[in-house]
Amino acid sequence: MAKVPGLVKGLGVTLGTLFKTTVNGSNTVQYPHEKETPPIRSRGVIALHQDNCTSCMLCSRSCPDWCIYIEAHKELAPPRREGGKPRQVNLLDRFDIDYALCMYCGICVEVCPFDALFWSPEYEYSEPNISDLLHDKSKLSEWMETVPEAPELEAGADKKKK
Amino acid sequence: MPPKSPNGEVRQLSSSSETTTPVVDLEREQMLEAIKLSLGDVFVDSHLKPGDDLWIRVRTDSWLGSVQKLRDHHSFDYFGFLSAIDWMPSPYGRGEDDPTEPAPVRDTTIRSGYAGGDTRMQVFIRLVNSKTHLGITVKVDVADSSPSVESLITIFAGANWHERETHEMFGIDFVGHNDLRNMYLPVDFEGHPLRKDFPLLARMVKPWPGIVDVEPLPGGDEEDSAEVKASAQSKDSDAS
Amino acid sequence: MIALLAEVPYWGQSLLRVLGGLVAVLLPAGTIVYVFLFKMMSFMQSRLGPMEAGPYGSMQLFAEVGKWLQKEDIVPDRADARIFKMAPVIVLVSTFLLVVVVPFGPEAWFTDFETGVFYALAVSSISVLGILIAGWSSANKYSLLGGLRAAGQLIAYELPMVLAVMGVVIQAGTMNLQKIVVAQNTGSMFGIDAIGHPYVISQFFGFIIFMIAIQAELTQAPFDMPIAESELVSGYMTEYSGFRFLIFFIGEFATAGVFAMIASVLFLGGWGVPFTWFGWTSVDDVANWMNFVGPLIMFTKMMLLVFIIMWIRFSYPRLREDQLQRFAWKGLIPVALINIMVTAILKVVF
Amino acid sequence: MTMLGDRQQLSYIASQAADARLNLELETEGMTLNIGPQHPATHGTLRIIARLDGEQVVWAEPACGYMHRGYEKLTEVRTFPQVTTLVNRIDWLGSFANEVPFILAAEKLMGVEAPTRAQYIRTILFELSRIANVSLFLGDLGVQLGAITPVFLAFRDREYVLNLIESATGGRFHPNFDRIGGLKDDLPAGWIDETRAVMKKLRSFCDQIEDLLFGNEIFQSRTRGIGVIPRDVALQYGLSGANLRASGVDWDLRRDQTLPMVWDKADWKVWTHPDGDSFARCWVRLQETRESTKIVDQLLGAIPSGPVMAKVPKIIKVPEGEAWVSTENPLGEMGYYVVSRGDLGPFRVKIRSASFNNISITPWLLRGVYVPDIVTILASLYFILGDIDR
Repeated sequence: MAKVPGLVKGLGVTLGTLFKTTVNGSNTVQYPHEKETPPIRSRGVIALHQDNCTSCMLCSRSCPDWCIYIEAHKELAPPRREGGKPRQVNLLDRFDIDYALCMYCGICVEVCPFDALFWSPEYEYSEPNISDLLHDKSKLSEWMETVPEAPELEAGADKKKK
Repeated sequence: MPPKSPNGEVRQLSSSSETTTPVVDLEREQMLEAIKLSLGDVFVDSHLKPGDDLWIRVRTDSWLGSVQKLRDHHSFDYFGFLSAIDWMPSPYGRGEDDPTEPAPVRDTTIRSGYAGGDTRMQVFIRLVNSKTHLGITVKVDVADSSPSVESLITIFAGANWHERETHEMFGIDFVGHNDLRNMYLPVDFEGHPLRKDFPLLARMVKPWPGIVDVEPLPGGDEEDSAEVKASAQSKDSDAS
Repeated sequence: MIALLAEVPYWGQSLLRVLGGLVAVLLPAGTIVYVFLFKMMSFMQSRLGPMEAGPYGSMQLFAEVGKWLQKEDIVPDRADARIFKMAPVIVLVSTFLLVVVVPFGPEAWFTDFETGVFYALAVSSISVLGILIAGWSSANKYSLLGGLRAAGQLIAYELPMVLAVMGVVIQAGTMNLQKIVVAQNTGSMFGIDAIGHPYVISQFFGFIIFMIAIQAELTQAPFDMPIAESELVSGYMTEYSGFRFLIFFIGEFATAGVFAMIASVLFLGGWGVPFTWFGWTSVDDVANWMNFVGPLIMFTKMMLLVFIIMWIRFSYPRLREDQLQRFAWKGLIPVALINIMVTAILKVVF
Repeated sequence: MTMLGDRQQLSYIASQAADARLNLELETEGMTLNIGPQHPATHGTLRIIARLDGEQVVWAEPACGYMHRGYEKLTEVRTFPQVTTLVNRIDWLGSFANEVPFILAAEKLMGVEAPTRAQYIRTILFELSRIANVSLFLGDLGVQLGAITPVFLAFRDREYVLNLIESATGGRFHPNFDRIGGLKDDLPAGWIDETRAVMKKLRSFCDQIEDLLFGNEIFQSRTRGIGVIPRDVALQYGLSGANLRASGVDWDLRRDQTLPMVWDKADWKVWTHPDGDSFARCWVRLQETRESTKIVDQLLGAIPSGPVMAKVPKIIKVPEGEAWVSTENPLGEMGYYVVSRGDLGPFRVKIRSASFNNISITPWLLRGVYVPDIVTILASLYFILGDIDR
């Protein structure tokens, strides 16, 4: 068979793609009209489960970017059992994440010993003003609803891990 | 077909690194002997990690000559990189100090790494033999007062940019390199950023958020915060 | 058509002609941009192209025009302002001058030149001036390089184009574009006159050369070095913004359309269908409705040719300037000359 | 930055100006052309200052530093886990591959080795990031040479790979999935089958690109014989990756080096090309992408079961020592010289990035070529700006 000149082959590729797109549709997702669902593990935004946070500062201290700001104070809470001593608890005054600084590395989520931080695949929170990207604890708690269950693991995985 | 590993052995090798890597590394030892022989008194010190790597240190006044010998007689013909180290620990730490308190005093005694060193800064170069693929790290001391060393551009043209970068970042002069323009920084930039006594401003302009601690209950005791920390740590060990 | 126009006063005729010219230039340009640049290119690249403005983005072009008109008309500080502003207009004017000789029907033309081919080839090189002016007056090194490349390229490809047309002229025995159309549609090949005698068959090499030369004249890939966005940013257009860029843009695609029309006139039989289909013997017999159907036939042929031009544009990388010149002078021109010789000999023999 | 930088650059150009008066007969003066930092051909902000005689380059030099982020300094104030988040931003197209040598260096200092399953997954993700990176190169190559279609095809198919990386690691561009001692997590269910399907798509993408670009006579005439790097020059400048192999040096760190990775478990080939020109470099990359898909396919079937994390303390302190680990990254040899002082963070990290060496050859290579060839040569050397400036 004679060799097809490269010039002709190239034309064939573009024409082929033209037909394929016409018949099968394109790969484009028309974003505001249709949306892709990001994978479960997708690191979209960090959500805060306020009740679990003991303001231990671990996340803030392990953040490479210094973008987590926590303020808390101690308060006396009613005792767990009748007649017990009133407990001292840390009450969270401020839990801000500056998403303008955040590198989305996930170290804070990993170091959290009390499961207070989670990744959510939510991604629609852009702001026209960079200073609006500093989100406080109420906003972070709202994202808790979007946190999905962790995915099933591939066969052969060590089931010990959560 | 790759062999299936028996239930994915967990190897905690902090003590067993000797079991996987041979204690004797004949190839590298022979190489080291040959280098010692040909460099003669230019050779100062060496460090050999069997099965891993070889470090040697040469005299500053014959830096160019010894690298040339390594290239010509020991066929280290591939130029990996050239850079420098400032062995003085940084007086600023990781910039996590509380600005309201007096700065902590840090130990800034100079300790050199493998193959020793007599000066604060060292230039080092990575060469590889393109046939055997064995590499070598060659170090050289640079004097503290006027850090300067011979340029390698005549034997490794690729050293050009690396020396420019090192000059810019450490202030080390490369004799014989007539084009030590800055690569990255503006011309009138003062200081040499990779020297340890150059503060990283990004970590100075803003206090570390981790300094903030939980405000104690008025009149309360400190036990509780200690309790939190303890529980955090116990959770740590669980997780790992 | 002429009979119709005869009753209109001269100024009215002129006005109608101007309007007709605008339609003949802008309508194909707009269609080409939407169909080929927006949609065909996107589909060839597995995407959809503009989808928001109008159904399937069909109003996108108007949105773009609106955007460009709003933009500031920037003239660089060091630019030679007056001729900098003039340059895009010169480019567009050459397109309008070009469309003047194209016949759209038996009586639907703007003007009927005996030396139409000669005129068309002469006028088409006016745009070189505009591009050179644009490149020079922008006071930008990229523009200068782009302008010089364009000048060299357009001149180099003018020649094979002229030579390719020469074969058609020899075969038709006339330089009048209308007569060339008629000659193709009344002619016969090897005694079969069912499809007339489109010169694309007998002048196949001429056609190929002509199409390559058009590709280069239009500075479409693989001959887009004057624009060469990855080397020269945008070549001679780098400094233009707002509506002056728009004029260049219209000029580019309008010229593509007009050149394709000329190519279809010269090689594909223009507005005509083979006259034997309807039993016409000469241009005088042609039914009057051809004045309205003719432009559509012409349009179809034009779109076909533009499709080929654009298809190549979207598929090929670009040549280097010196390779382009070598290709023109060492490849195309000798082939074109041989083509002329062969045509002339055959013409004399038969 | 620019004004001061300019003055320095211009004084240097002035010193070269004597050289630039090449055309002695015509006594024409050269022209200095600034390509970049904002220029379509320099993906990123590389700036090339070229002294031209007509369209011929008399002297040219890249001026980098427009994206210098000072990573070597930044690593000194970060802990080991924090450094991973930095280093995957060096070559942002193949970010997972950037993490691996750093983590390996740290593991070497600690004497820890990742479990076999983690090694397999690491290698697979490493190759996936190579595919993501190089497939964009293949598309971008077309744009640099004036063909507009390949880049869209590349973006289309690279998206599949990025989706895979995202669904496994959570990050499309910056996975941060490697941990000292293993990986952050295991693969999600169904990932292996998905990957197989994508690898098939990528192979057909390679075929498409080959038909569209590599077979194209225009492409060949633009790249063959342009920017020839002989073998010894390539070694001298420390070129690496496909640039080195295109000069006929049969050297691939994946094969020629013992690392706790599992490339040796797959059957693949190191491609070399004797010519050393732009075409050779591009061609070697194309072949490597195909090899990578093969490696991934083979390793997918062989992933052993088990944990993905070795036992390491939660708070990582790396013992004192020095370690050099380099791997065959998409752009070439990427290595980290890590010096630790037994602290939470590294004492010094020298990042040996491939593009820095690869681009440092350009002043030598660009002499005497034409302006369009600058673009061809830069495209074929293939750099990522973050990898030059770091």
